[in-house]
Amino acid sequence: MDGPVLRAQGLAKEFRGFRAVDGVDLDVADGSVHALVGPNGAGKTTLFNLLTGFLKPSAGRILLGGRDLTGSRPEQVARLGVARSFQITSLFPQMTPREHLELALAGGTGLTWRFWRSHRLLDRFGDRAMELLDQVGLAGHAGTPAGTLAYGHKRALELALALALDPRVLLLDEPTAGMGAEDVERTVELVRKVRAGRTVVMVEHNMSVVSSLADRVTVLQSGRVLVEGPYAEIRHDPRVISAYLGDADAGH
Amino acid sequence: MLQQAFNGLVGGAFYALLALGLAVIFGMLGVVNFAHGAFYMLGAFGSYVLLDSFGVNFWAALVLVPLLLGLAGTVLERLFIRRLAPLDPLYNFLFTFGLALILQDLVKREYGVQSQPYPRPGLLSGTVDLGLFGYPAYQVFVLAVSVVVCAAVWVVLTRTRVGMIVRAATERPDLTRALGIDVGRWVTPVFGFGIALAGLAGVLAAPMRAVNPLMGADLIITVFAVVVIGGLGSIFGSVAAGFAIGLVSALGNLYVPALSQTLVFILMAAVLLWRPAGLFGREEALS
Amino acid sequence: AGGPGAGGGDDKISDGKVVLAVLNDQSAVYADLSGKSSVEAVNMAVADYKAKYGDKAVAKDVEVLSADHQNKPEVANSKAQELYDRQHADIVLDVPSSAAALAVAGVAKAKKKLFMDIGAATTELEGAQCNKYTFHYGYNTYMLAHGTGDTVTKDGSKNWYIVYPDYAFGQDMQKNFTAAVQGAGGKVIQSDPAPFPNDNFSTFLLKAPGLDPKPQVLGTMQAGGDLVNLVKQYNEYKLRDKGIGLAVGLMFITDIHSLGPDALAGTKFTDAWYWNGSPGNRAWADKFQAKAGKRPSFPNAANYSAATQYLEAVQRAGTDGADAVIKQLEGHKFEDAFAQNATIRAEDHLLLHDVSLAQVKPASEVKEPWDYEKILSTIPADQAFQPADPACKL
Amino acid sequence: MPATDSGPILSVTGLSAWYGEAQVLREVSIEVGQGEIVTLVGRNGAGKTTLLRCLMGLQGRYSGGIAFLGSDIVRLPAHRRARMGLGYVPDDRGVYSTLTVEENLTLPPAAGPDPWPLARVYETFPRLKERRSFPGTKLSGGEQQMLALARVLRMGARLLLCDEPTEGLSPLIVGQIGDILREVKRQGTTVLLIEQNVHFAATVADRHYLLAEGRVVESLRNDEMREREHELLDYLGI
Amino acid sequence: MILSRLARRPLLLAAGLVLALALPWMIYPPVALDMACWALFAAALDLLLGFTGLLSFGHAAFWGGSAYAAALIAVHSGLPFPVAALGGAVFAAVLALPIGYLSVRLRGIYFAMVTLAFAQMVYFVVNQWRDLTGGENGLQGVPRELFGLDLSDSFVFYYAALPLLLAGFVAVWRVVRSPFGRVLVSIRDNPARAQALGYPVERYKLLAFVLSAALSGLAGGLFALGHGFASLESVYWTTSGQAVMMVVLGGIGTLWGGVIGAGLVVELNDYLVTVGFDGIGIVTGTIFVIIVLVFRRGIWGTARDLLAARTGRRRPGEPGSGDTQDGAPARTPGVGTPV
Ligand SMILES: Nc1ncnc2c1ncn2[C@@H]1O[C@H](COP(=O)(O)OP(=O)(O)OP(=O)(O)O)[C@@H](O)[C@H]1O
Ligand SMILES: Nc1ncnc2c1ncn2[C@@H]1O[C@H](COP(=O)(O)OP(=O)(O)OP(=O)(O)O)[C@@H](O)[C@H]1O
Ligand SMILES: [Mg+2]
Ligand SMILES: [Mg+2]
Repeated sequence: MDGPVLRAQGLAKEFRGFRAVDGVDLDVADGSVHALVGPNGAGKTTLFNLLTGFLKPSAGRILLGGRDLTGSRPEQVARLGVARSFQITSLFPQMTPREHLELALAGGTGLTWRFWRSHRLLDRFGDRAMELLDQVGLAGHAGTPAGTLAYGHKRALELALALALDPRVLLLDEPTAGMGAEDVERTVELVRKVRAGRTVVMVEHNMSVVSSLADRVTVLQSGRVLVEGPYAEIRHDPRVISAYLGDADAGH
Repeated sequence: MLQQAFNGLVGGAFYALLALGLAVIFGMLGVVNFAHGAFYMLGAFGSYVLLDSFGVNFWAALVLVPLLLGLAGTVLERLFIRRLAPLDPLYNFLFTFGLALILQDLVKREYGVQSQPYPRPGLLSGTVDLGLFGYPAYQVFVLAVSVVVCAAVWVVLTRTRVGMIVRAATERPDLTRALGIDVGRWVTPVFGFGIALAGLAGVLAAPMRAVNPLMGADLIITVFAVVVIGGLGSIFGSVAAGFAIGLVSALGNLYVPALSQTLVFILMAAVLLWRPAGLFGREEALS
Repeated sequence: AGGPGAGGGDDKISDGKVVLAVLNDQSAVYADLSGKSSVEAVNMAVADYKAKYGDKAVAKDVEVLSADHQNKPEVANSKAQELYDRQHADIVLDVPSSAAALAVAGVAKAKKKLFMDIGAATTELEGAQCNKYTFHYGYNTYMLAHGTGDTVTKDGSKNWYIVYPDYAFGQDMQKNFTAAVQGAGGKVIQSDPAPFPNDNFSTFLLKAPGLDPKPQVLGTMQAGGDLVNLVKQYNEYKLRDKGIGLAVGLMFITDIHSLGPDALAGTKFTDAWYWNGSPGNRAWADKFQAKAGKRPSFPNAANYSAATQYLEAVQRAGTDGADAVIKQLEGHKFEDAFAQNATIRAEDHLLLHDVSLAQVKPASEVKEPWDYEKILSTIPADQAFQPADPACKL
Repeated sequence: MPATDSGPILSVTGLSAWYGEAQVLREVSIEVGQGEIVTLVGRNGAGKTTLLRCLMGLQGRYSGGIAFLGSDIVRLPAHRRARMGLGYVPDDRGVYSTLTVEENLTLPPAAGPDPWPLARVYETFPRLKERRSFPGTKLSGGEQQMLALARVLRMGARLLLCDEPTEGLSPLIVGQIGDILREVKRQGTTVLLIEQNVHFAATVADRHYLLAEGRVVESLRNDEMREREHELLDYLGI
Repeated sequence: MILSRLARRPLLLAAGLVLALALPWMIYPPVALDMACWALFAAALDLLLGFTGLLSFGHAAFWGGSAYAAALIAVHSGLPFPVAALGGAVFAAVLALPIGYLSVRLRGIYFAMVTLAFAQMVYFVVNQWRDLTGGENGLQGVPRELFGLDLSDSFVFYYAALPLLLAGFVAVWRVVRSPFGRVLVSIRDNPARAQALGYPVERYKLLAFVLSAALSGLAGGLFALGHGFASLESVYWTTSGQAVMMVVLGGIGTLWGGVIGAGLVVELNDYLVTVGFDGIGIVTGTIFVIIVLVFRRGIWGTARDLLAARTGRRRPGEPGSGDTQDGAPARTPGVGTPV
């Protein structure tokens, strides 16, 4: 783990006078798994949206490697190697998982501008697509329209899509939300597998997932960084306990 | 000049009333009513028929015609609009497009394309002294009615439960039902009301504009542009833009007659460039 | 539909019969003015022809077809082709609206069959786009503008304010009108283009009294619904009381009906034909009403006349061959229920005839339905129309 | 096996449901007693959400019997069911984007003997009070979840149908939700809960139904659940 | 089953080709030409409506704009008609750039209204700019010739224009079934997702808009050349409405549905005009409304579904009802039905 690959400096976002993100400095070390936790409404998703270009920051800068990403559009950010999954499932209801992945894989190639070629051109991504589906346990549903998948499967597809972009930085917004324990396990395994060679930033409320995956944890509250450190450290931090974990740790 | 400006406001009064009806129906039901122009035409024709065949005068028509058209709108919503509501809003747009064709041609078959005569109400045939200048009483009346109606509607829809319930029903009909609200009971009258507004504009137009089956067809496109400028979905924006466009086109006629036909559309392009959701529009307009 | 006709095995008549096709707007803006009622007028012409010549008629078997062009030039174009080709029409009649008329003129030229246009106002038909097979019957922008502009100015209204719709017809009218006014010693203080279509003319109406010098007449070149809008608003603003009269470039009797005569009382305009303009007109109008159930508009009468003159020409030529018939029509002088003192000018195939300067009666003087006009004077044929345009080469 | 004396408030018999040709519920029968908290657990796709949709009258095609408060409601439209006291918290939270937070809360009419006043809602969820004039969907995911729950509490529904109400909530709030559920239970409200988080389910529920492939495969009291936890987890693949 | 599918396509294609060749023998040639041009127009519009989820109510601007451009080229340059037609298509594409640039940022219904308004603006410009366009008289006397060959007979012109029209159809088909077409469909269904996958959504939509405009332009140019004039009617909003009607009648997102719709509408119009029924809007409007209300997949789509049900193959139903799951971009999953 060397220097930071993704940095936010003084990042802020204001919605009609309400500061959802309020001067966040964040350094995500290259190759690390970095968890963002915090109470509901702390600004985690908003921070994600800022980092991925879905929202324009009111103030502050975003750097990827040394490159300034501030103000880039979502597709540019994706192109530069920052992929995200959505907290709220967001798929193409009439396309099959396999088609989803082919599309994701073709994204960077420029092939998709070729309106004069056959769509068979995309078949070359078929093998890789199946590989990815297999990884997230969806191989059996490769041909089912995504709109009719059960929720857990949709989540898995979300993850596979983010992976397909082969990103340097993978941003996962609550990847295990709504999953049964078995799927959670599998997802944890998966993230462990795919983190090799890339950096993962995840928002997660499931502390067992955080503890088993995260190298570093940033706790946000009211749009600001409350504490940052390894999980083992922050879990005992009284501020984190009172603001977020609570003493009756219901999860486990 | 001042008089020209006032004059623009009167022209704007029609845009505003029509835009208001469109915005109410759109804001509450998510339906862009292509047939709005046709209902405006029916409003004018309604008052003509009432006068011609039943001897009903302008003042009675002013109440009766919107009421009847509102009723027709209610039936329309019950029978058709509702079935399409769960689908993409474009289906209702297409439906009302077809409806507009039908209504227009039905009237055309019955009454022909020539304009029908409609006299100004005697009470309003004089001139009102507005201090700086005199102005035809009827036009002052039109402006006043339009302003009062627009303001009243705005208050009801933003400050009362009615608006809230209908917005909810529009956004997620199933869920709203599951929360204990009988969606149909609310949405239907709102649609009827929007149509009644178009009818009202039509009645107001009858004494001062040509009453023929085509009177609404082109007007509605301009009103679309008006609503886009104001920000579709924003009732306030639509009404404000209605008056503003009336003003601008009056002055446009005066100073740049060559551009007068395209002025509204040029304005629309400029607004879109600057604020793609319209002046008062919500972001939902954007992709 | 060809085949050996039962009556006429005569090879001078193509397909054994003479086919007249009325192609006009039966469903859009001109439907009330002409439309199906003109078909009735043509039927009357045929009946009169048969009655007149009986056994001696060259055209024994005459068929009248009709088609709707919906006021769309594309439809007019296709329909005209179909009428000439498939339904063996020897002549197409009417075709209101300039775009449709010009489109059909092209077809007539290509098919070498006759076309007599009635409802179009454009002078292009006898100008740059004229052709041997096309005749223009009734009126045009020159006649409308000159009749009114010239007479009203000479009557003492020297200062004009002109408002015209900003499209081809309006632009033509404005040009011709201005020329007429100036030719009669008047002055056009200002002319403003208005959007088309338009339902709000208040800008112009408010502006009028403030012009320097104050105009004596407002000349409006609007037509149809726009005209109705403008006149309604002219009355709202009480311009007549402010000393500004109203002259209208193109007005049909249906427009007066729409507005009610009082709205227009006193307005002067040029009319190609008025049903109650003379005892002769009236007699024909009564006959027409018996058939069609309404008073004839001028295109109704013009269609009757055109069909009659065509059949007469066939009679004279002894054949329905287009070239022979055209030879009979060119330079022909005649009088009928529609046209007085009439000549079909050989140079450009424009019908020259006497037209009237009309004035709208106030409601108090209206004695029967559709009794709206008072004829002030007759403009003789040779002054009513423009000289032949050298651009026209048949 | 109803656990309480007052008899079932809800009883479902032989419920089957379809999406198109695919049957997703097969002859499901469950009972919920007055004042109970009952959870439905099962893998993704087991049919839990579909069951709630049937109860609420939102499912397109289904058959079977549903009795609520002793009367058959199968033929009632959704809004009538809600008025009888069914409160629904959908799995996607069902927050309106065109309404503000406060409008989201005050939209549904009161539907039970004991609706919460707005002040109490705000006291319990101060976060909502802070954001009350914002459009509903501008709330964070967790906040939306709170809003959906708060909404049915404000209605004063007799039977809450909650589809994964703790999904995406911070441990602190999950704890609070547990408190709230226990609290409403104390006041006599009944809760039917879909829950993936078995640990959480065990802290609040009296009984559990296990669903697999559209069938009820097991029904357990909470203490049984704890005893057999490992066996069940294996079975469910949890 | 794969085999039968493989066999079916060439069969359908052959049938279509035979029909295209035989058309002027079966119906009156000018009407056949109208049909073919409108069919291409409808297919080009469906590219946008069915496959990108954008309802353009202003395509008259491109069809008519190209009609004038092609006519002007033919009148002033004397070039052979295919050059004029292609010139018209290029003009339409160029015109589509600024209009598309401003419009594609808007969603669904907003997009429809804005395109409608822009087209109306084009209409006014054409109407007013008389020196160039002939104003409401239209641009008359447009020559049709190919290397000195006079093609003013509709029958001959039909066959002369057919290769261009067929090329247009192939182009639409190719675009829909290209990698680009896949992206369009994904944008239609969930633009935010497409964006997150790295697709610049607006640029894709813009290209789709321009392509659709160019092909509509090709159709419009040939239409004008075929008639020998360009008329104001061609840029009027009713023309856009008519094209939309054809697409919906045939079936949105079915591509060939538009062809059926065009055939039907043109034939129906021709019939009604011939019998002199003066309420064409009543008839076409009623049919249209019924299709929208009851047979939402249009004629082609419904027929295909019936066929599929017969042969036991099912298509996935439209998932979700009024309530969508995606929180971010509330509703508008596109009008399209599955391809
Ligand atoms: N577009 C917006 N407009 C207004 N307020 C917003 C908008 N998006 C987010 N917010 C507000 O910003 C705050 C932070 O939201 P965010 O979604 O980032 O929270 P979060 O940390 O992801 O919470 P959760 O864990 O519940 O998902 C919330 O209070 C939310 O209401
Ligand atoms: N709209 C739909 N169309 C077709 N099939 C559907 C639809 N919604 C759900 N299904 C199918 O019905 C089955 C049951 O779905 P349901 O949503 O009830 O499961 P669940 O138990 O709630 O799962 P989860 O825990 O993932 O929410 C699943 O197999 C799913 O694929
Ligand atoms: Mg979040
Ligand atoms: Mg579920």
